Amino acid sequence: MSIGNGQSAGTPLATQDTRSVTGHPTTGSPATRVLGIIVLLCLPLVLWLSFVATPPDAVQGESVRLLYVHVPSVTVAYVACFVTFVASIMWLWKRSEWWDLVGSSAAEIGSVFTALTLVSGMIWGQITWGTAWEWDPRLTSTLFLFLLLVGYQALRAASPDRSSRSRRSAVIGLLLVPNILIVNRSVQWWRSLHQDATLFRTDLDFRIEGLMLFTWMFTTAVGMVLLVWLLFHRFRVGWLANRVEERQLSEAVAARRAEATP
Amino acid sequence: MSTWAWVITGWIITVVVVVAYVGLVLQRGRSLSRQVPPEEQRWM
Amino acid sequence: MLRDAMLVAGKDLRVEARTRVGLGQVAPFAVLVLVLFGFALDPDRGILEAATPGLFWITVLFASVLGVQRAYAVESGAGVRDALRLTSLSPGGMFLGKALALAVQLLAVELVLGVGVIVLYGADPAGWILLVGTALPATAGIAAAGSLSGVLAVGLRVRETLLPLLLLPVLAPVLLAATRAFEAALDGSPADGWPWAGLLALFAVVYVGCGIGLYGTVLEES
Amino acid sequence: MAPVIHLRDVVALLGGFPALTGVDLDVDAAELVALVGANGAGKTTVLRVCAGLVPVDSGTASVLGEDLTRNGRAVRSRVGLLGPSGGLYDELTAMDNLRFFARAARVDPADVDRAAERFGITGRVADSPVVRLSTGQRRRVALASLVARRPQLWLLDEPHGGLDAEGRDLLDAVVLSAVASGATVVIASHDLDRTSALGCRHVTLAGGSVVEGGPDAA
Repeated sequence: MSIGNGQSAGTPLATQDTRSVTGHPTTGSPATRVLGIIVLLCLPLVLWLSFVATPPDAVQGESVRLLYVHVPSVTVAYVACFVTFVASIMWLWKRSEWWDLVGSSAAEIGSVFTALTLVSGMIWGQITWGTAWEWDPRLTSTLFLFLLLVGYQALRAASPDRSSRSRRSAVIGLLLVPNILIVNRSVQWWRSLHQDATLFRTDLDFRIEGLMLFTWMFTTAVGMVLLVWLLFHRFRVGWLANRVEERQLSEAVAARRAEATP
Repeated sequence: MSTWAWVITGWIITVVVVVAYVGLVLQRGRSLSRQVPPEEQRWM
Repeated sequence: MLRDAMLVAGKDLRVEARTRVGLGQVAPFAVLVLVLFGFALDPDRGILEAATPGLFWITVLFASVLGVQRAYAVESGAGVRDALRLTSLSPGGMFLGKALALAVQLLAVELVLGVGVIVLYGADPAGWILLVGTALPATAGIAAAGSLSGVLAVGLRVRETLLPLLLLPVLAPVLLAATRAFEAALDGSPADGWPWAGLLALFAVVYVGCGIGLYGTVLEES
Repeated sequence: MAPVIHLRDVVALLGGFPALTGVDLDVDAAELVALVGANGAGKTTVLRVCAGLVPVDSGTASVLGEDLTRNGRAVRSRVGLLGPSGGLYDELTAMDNLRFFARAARVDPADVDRAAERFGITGRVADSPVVRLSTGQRRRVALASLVARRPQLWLLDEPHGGLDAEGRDLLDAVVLSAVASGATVVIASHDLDRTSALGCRHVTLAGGSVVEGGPDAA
């Protein structure tokens, strides 16, 4: 079976990591190790910025510190979903294993971060609005995005073979973005018809001061590095799973053949 | 619950889930790597 | 493609005419749901009246899940899918045909439900132009999204449980828009409702387009 | 002339099960071939691969000059497959089924009526829902549908099963006249006497590959 351009995830650095070959094989490579180390080194800095260096916000007080984890989660979730969307289109065009794996890897990561987005968003709402759930366009469309991502995974898990798995999931992957746009638009319209729309329009209306802005950008950047790192590893997990599946199938073919020819 | 408690809860949930997911992915990668010969792991 | 669509829709409707599963089971189920809502939301408290548009469309959504399942169960007989694939029907035409037949059946269910809410909930069908102008694009959108989700679940062992999970998140905006438009119609302020009908039309166009373009991908599988 | 069916080392996996484990098969135009072998040897899957219904996982396969791995759709509209179950809508009548599939395959309605008459699908049988017909009657409906389409390649899976003596003779006559008019026929069968009487070339399958009568032996 053709693996398309499957190697491009690691080719630039496909070299002599003898330790991995002889010792414990992993999905790590020099490239991912660099990314992983960057994330680990930045973590203390993220915590320091979020909890110590930045002042409490004038309007929101301490609750702004939750946004330093919420905003990166949102960004990672939506970027991952966008990757799935693009990969689904590319799969429908190229029909390569590579794009199928990119799409499914990003969808799984996306569903984890979408769930985290919802949780931190609800906690923030609890502090700010006094209720965990507001029918806010962003929150609501994120919830439906999450449900659709769950459906995506369920569809993949239920498909009997690789061909139907990639075909069917590419269709759902393609629907992710239109669905989110339509849900978002409709909820926005719906809420703007109510008089209380301004109530939660004000919530982000606070002064973004230099250090706070920097903290946001920094934590988001760390989140993106984490996303790339996760994508590499998850892609390789999927790629290995396909190889294992192929191996089992060719063993089954050989076994059946051996039975037939005396 | 106080604001601080909520903030800390949110952070802890996020960090724990991310760490757990990262661990899961790495673990899956390790167990699958053992079943595939190194020459097929092109990132090596 | 249109010829194929008419052929497939005609065949599906002929199956329905002979078996009457839609009229004999799906429509009664929908009425049953209306009655159960009536029990749950005491009709004397005025909640039912306020909630009528939402309950109507939720019931349509439930019925549409059953309708989609039925539409593909017809083809689950041994060898029928092979026989269909061996014809020269265009995938886009097959999709349109399936969606068309489903839309016709859903409209019939909506008609029954409409009578149901007038009789049971005492709804006053004022602003019927907007009601029809909402129901048509909403039904087209539900039928298109339903046919596409339905084919995604075809042949899987878990199709009955997977279908609602795939279909209902996609239909959420339809529920919202159709409910708001119906509210506007029943309140006697149709001007508020037409933008929602426009959104429903957009939804229908998007999903009819996706369906025509993507149906073949799932059907091919070789 | 290029063979109508040309399979080399074809592997087909059905939901993870290796149904075909490397099939080599050549069938020429206007040839009459019988696939024989035990249950589960892969006869049905070979027919379905040739019809473009089962994807080829490895190997090369071309049917009627089309590469199956690339253009299965082109093949599908040119072959006729008679499956063990007939592939009919249970709820529709025999005639409804015939008309629907004929129109879907762009066949002249007059041909359908003629084929229906030839296979005795008239009167009560024609207007009964398929679910109420016997196995043999259903087989006749499916055969009529196939004959009306006049495919270039006939793929028949246990075609004699369920038919009465008259039906079997009718089937044989139809097959022979199809071959005489240049069509190619592949039959999967356990009825060696009948396929020999028809004058089929026999190809034996076992364990998902050809063990006798393949291109090397010929």
